[in-house]
Amino acid sequence: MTPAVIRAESVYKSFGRTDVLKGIDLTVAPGEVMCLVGPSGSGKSTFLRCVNHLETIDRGRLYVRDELVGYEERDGKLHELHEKAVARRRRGIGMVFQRFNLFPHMTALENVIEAPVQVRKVPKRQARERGAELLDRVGLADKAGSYPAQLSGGQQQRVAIARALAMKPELMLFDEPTSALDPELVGEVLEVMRALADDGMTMVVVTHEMGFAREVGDSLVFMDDGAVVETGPPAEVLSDPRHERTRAFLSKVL
Amino acid sequence: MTPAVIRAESVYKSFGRTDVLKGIDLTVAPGEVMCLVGPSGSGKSTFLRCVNHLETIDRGRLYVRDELVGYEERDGKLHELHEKAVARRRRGIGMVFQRFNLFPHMTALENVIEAPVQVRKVPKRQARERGAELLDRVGLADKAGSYPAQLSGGQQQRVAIARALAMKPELMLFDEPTSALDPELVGEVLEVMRALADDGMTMVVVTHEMGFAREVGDSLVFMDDGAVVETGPPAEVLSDPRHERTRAFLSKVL
Amino acid sequence: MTETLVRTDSGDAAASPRPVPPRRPGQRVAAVVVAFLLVFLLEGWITNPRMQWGTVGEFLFSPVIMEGLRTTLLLTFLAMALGIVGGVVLAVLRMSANPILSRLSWCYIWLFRGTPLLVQLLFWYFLSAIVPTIGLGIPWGPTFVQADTNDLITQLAAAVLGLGLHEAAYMAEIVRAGITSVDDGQNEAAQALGMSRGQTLRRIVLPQALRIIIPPTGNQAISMLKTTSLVFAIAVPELLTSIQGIYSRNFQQVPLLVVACFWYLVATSVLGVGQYYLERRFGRGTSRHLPPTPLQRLRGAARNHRKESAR
Amino acid sequence: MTETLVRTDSGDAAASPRPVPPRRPGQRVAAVVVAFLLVFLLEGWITNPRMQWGTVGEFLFSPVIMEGLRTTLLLTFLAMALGIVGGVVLAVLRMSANPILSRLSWCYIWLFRGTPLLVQLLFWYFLSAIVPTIGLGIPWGPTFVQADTNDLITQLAAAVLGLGLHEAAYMAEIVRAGITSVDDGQNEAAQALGMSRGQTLRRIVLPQALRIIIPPTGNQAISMLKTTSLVFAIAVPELLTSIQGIYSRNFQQVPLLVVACFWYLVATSVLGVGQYYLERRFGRGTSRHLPPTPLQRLRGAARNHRKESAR
Amino acid sequence: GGTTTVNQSKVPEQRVDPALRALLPRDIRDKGSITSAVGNDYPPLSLLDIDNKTVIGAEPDLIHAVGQILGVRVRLVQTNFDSIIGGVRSRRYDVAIQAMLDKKERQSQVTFVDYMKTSSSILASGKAAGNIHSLTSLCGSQVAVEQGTSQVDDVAAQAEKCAANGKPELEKLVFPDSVGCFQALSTGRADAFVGGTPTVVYQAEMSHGRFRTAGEPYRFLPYGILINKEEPTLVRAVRGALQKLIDNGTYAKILKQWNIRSGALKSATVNGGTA
Ligand SMILES: Nc1ncnc2c1ncn2[C@@H]1O[C@H](COP(=O)(O)OP(=O)(O)OP(=O)(O)O)[C@@H](O)[C@H]1O
Ligand SMILES: Nc1ncnc2c1ncn2[C@@H]1O[C@H](COP(=O)(O)OP(=O)(O)OP(=O)(O)O)[C@@H](O)[C@H]1O
Ligand SMILES: [Mg+2]
Ligand SMILES: [Mg+2]
Repeated sequence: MTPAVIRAESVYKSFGRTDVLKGIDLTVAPGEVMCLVGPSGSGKSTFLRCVNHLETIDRGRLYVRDELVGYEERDGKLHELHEKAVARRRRGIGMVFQRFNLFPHMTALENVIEAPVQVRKVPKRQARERGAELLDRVGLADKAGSYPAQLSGGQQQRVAIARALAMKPELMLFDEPTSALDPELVGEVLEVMRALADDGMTMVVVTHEMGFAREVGDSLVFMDDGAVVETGPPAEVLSDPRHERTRAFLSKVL
Repeated sequence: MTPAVIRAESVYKSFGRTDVLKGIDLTVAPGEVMCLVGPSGSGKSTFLRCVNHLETIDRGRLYVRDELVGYEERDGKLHELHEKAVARRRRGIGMVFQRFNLFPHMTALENVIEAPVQVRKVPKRQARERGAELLDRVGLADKAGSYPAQLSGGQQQRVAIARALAMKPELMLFDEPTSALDPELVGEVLEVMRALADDGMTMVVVTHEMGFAREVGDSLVFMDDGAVVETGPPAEVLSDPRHERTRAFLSKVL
Repeated sequence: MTETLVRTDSGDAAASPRPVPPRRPGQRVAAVVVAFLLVFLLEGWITNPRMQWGTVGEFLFSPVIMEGLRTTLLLTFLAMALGIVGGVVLAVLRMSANPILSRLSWCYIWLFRGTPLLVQLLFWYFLSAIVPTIGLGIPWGPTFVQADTNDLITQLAAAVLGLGLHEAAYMAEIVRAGITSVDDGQNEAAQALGMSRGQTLRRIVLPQALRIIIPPTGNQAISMLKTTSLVFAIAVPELLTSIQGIYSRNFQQVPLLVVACFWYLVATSVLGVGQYYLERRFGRGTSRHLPPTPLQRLRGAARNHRKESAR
Repeated sequence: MTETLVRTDSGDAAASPRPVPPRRPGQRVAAVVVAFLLVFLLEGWITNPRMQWGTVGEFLFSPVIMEGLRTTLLLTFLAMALGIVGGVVLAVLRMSANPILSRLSWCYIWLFRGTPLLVQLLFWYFLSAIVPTIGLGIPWGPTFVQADTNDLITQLAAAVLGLGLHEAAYMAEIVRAGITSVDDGQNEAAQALGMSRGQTLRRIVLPQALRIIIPPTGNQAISMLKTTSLVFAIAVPELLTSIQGIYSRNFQQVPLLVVACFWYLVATSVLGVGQYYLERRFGRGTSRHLPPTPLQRLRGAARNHRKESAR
Repeated sequence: GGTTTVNQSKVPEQRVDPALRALLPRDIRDKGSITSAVGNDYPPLSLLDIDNKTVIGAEPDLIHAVGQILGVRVRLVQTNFDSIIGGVRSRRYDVAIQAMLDKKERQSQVTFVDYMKTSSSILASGKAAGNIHSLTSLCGSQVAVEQGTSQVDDVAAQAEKCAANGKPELEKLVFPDSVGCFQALSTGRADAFVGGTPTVVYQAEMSHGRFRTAGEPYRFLPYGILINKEEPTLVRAVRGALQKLIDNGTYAKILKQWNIRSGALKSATVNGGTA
């Protein structure tokens, strides 16, 4: 069996006195598309951020490709890694944010090649070529020279996806990638994600788009109040939720 | 026949070289709930802003309650009104924005009473009483002392509605009031709007929520590229659009 | 695929140990070196006989210096008040739709920021050399009321006018940046509620702009505290020039400048505390919780300390 | 209910007249009054015999003044460069997670903002009074290399050190405000891409912070232009003090101060133009279209004018 | 406003001279006082008293005595250089007495009533004293001078001479006040100071041997009381009063009291400076 891409074991996380994650156990297999749904404040974003070590965890173990995220285990204790080592591990993980977070002072192409050139030290010419390819792949070949402010929300989010892909990640994390978009523009972004899933990319997607989850997702995880409530194939969970809380939530969103 | 609340006659508006409104003709009767739908950039927001004179119009006539918006007609010419007069006419029109635009440095109650106290010179005590009533009406009686940053999006939008209602408007304009909200929170705001409609308030609502349009709207106007393409009872337009463009748009959004 | 795993060897989750923060030996070494250097410098400074600590003590509270300090504080206060009010007016004019007002404000800022403060101070003080009497009347026509310029513009008035009008030009740019930073939606929301432009500015825009305006204004106030020493050019003796006067007589420059530093540091610190609380006050509503005040933090630390030692 | 109406009496829509902007008689009157007053003042100023315009012309380009101007510009440039670099470093330290570094930076800012620049200048210049020789060695231990403080810190070095290190404390606050203003999402996005903290700062955060940092830095640069005159305390003659030197000899104070104003205004204006273009450069991407440069505006106006007159 | 002080001096009380008083401009007579700008950092001509507020010295004594003869009180305002000329010309100050040399080029701006002659001297640091005897021997040294004094020109001229004669460079350091000059001298930033003889002598005595006068005093020029050019009668009044002080011996007493041994005038001149 190939190792799981993500393996979370009783992950705990609190901010001050609020416990946000209360023992998350999850495994994501290579090539799997996992959809994470749940009410606001249930800790979905926090979990995603822990996977990328944008947040430290308090207790438990979180492995990406069998390596501890942001820590090293010595003498049975977890030691936080140094910034450089954390950055190195992060390169294999692409993240797409709800609010795009494109670099506003750079054109679309510059956004895409920034990390390869700065972090991976790819020669600029080569990076530009590959950047153009990626922009083409997300349907924005003609927008390479535009600044983010000159792009629609859907186009911005697609640039953000291209930017994450430029680092050749083996895992992509999406945090509500379409919820800041006008209903009309949602389609373009989901289309790109669907193509990515078809290519075999391992993905964790926090979303409210149940249609996408049903069609593209391999598994659906319902979280509430910092814990995993229900988990299973999307079609099953969506049509016949076992838990009361899942049912109540789905009735509001669908 | 009672006079129309809004009467637009070939309203034209352009920003620099872009023509945004290309001859809008519309009438809104008292008590009517009109839903405005259309693709992004079709000029929906701009029209709403013209009704409130947040934008000047270039040509045509726009009446609210048989008074020209922001202008005075003398010798067959339109003369722009002075700031004070414009402000006076605006008081009868409430507006709710997509991004709420609550005043962040004031509590919910202070947001609601600000305009009555400053503009209508209502005594503070009286304003507070009525403000509390209004917050109660939108289901936020217990949040009077909270700052906007401490409220969820749905709660913020409801405070914004209460704030607009505090000026006792006879016309309410809603510009995509739910599109910045998480899907779960949309319901609360639509509920408040529905109640408002049931009370007989005249409303113009720009929205992508077709369910709301069908259930609450008296009429639905489909705009594209600065012009009104199709108009009619919501059920009719939604189920059997006459124009190709309407059909194409609805297929994406529904 | 999505089964739940619990690693047995790591034991109960709640009992699994908290991660250990990384050691940063570089930082520790740096800290020690810095502390060492500081002590070395401080030791050298304090024990240096040239510091003449006795003289410092002797002059620290002497009446002349106290009076200079009072003048400095008074001038700073008045000039900053004039500067802030003037700055707000200029910024609003600068952003007004009226091109005449906007250009006028631009010219003012250009002129008052661009010429040396010394010249401006001398200008107000010696206005009478150019305009011996100030009168109210019609230009090129009859004059109704008139007064001797030297009587009208006292020494203090000249100082405050010079400092304040100069400061207003700088404050105008700061206020403008603050106003620009307030989201346009705020303006629109207020206007949609029927508020006039003045009301919108006063009640909605300015209170929010303050968050951006206060920190650079703090910079300006601290700067003003020291800039006031220029008013000696028009014979107003304040803190620094009083001290210069003393050491020009007894030549004990070093200890007297230490006295100057002491008082300026005290004044700056007081201003800093004031700024902290002002920022806190106008940051209201921008985050979910207000940060604790230093006092509250102190109390909290004391509480924790008690807890720790009770173990 | 929602039928389409076309008012017949207003004729074809495209032909309906454009609205007339409101008249503002108050504004017109104000404009005329202001213009009138300006002309009155200007007339009085230019024709005033005390201005001695001949003397102004005589000294405007005199070598001493040109040299003073050069010193002023050089000092301003060096001190601002040191101040900006120092300010960035201090701001970054101040915001670092390391409490020692953060506190150290706080202390620096407190000390250098809080003491008079005069003292700091004198300190560097007369360092040898306290430390006659500067050596490299072990504290309380042997010294390896050592040099005369007066040789090591030249007059210019003392001036630049004094002005620059003082400025750094002010710039630190400005840079900090700028960095804080950059959306946190930018930091996270960069980190998620595997960029180090240094890369994030240099490539992502600072370029965006510049938009906020530039305007107050312009204020500071203009201020510095004039603050350089304080280096006179350590016998470095710059523009203003060269001019003071001249009028202290011939007593022609007014025309010589006019010369000073002239050059400061020129320098300020040049700085202002530079700032405009810098702001434009770093405002890239914040709006859909860049505003036209003044040059472009001029050309556009000329084009419109030609069109108008061609009718 | 300002720092107005009344000087308790040991100078004999003067009697009012009605004829001279009659020359005073009407507004001064009405006010009953004249305002005089004074310095406070040029001992022994002007310095601050032990209270750090009152200005004392030869100049305050002289102007007070002048005031007594004219029958008016004297308000002293401590100023720095920048406000003196403007102050006199805008009538903020009626007169100014602040160790100002009466020089030709200045006479087009104000009128001087000369009250004593001064010369320039060189003060050298102990280290450099051996090599410095005159202006010519200053080549190759760093020389401090005070802004606005005629010694600035002397040293500048000497610097040019040094350069012309191929001697080592003379570096001129202009400081805003004499404190800066002496500080530079004592920290080794400067080797010599060129200034008015009274100050140089005073400092040499005060320094307990760290500084020494070098060479002989040179070039005698009058110090003048500054008066607005448009007030010829005030000029005559002040000149007359000063002449009376010289005649009745008070003038000599004042100079002696402040240890000024050279430069006394026989008669008070108006714009007597010819250099
Ligand atoms: N930095 C922080 N400091 C304090 N509390 C935080 C922080 N980040 C998140 N929280 C809290 O943690 C909880 C979970 O937040 P999280 O963003 O993970 O929820 P979510 O499931 O992503 O919700 P949403 O759908 O609204 O994005 C919330 O109650 C939130 O207020
Ligand atoms: N102030 C402005 N300056 C220039 N162009 C503008 C301005 N405001 C709006 N526009 C342009 O006018 C067009 C119509 O904008 P409007 O906001 O009315 O569309 P909309 O129908 O509300 O779209 P959306 O659904 O995206 O809100 C757009 O192309 C927009 O770019
Ligand atoms: Mg989230
Ligand atoms: Mg819109």
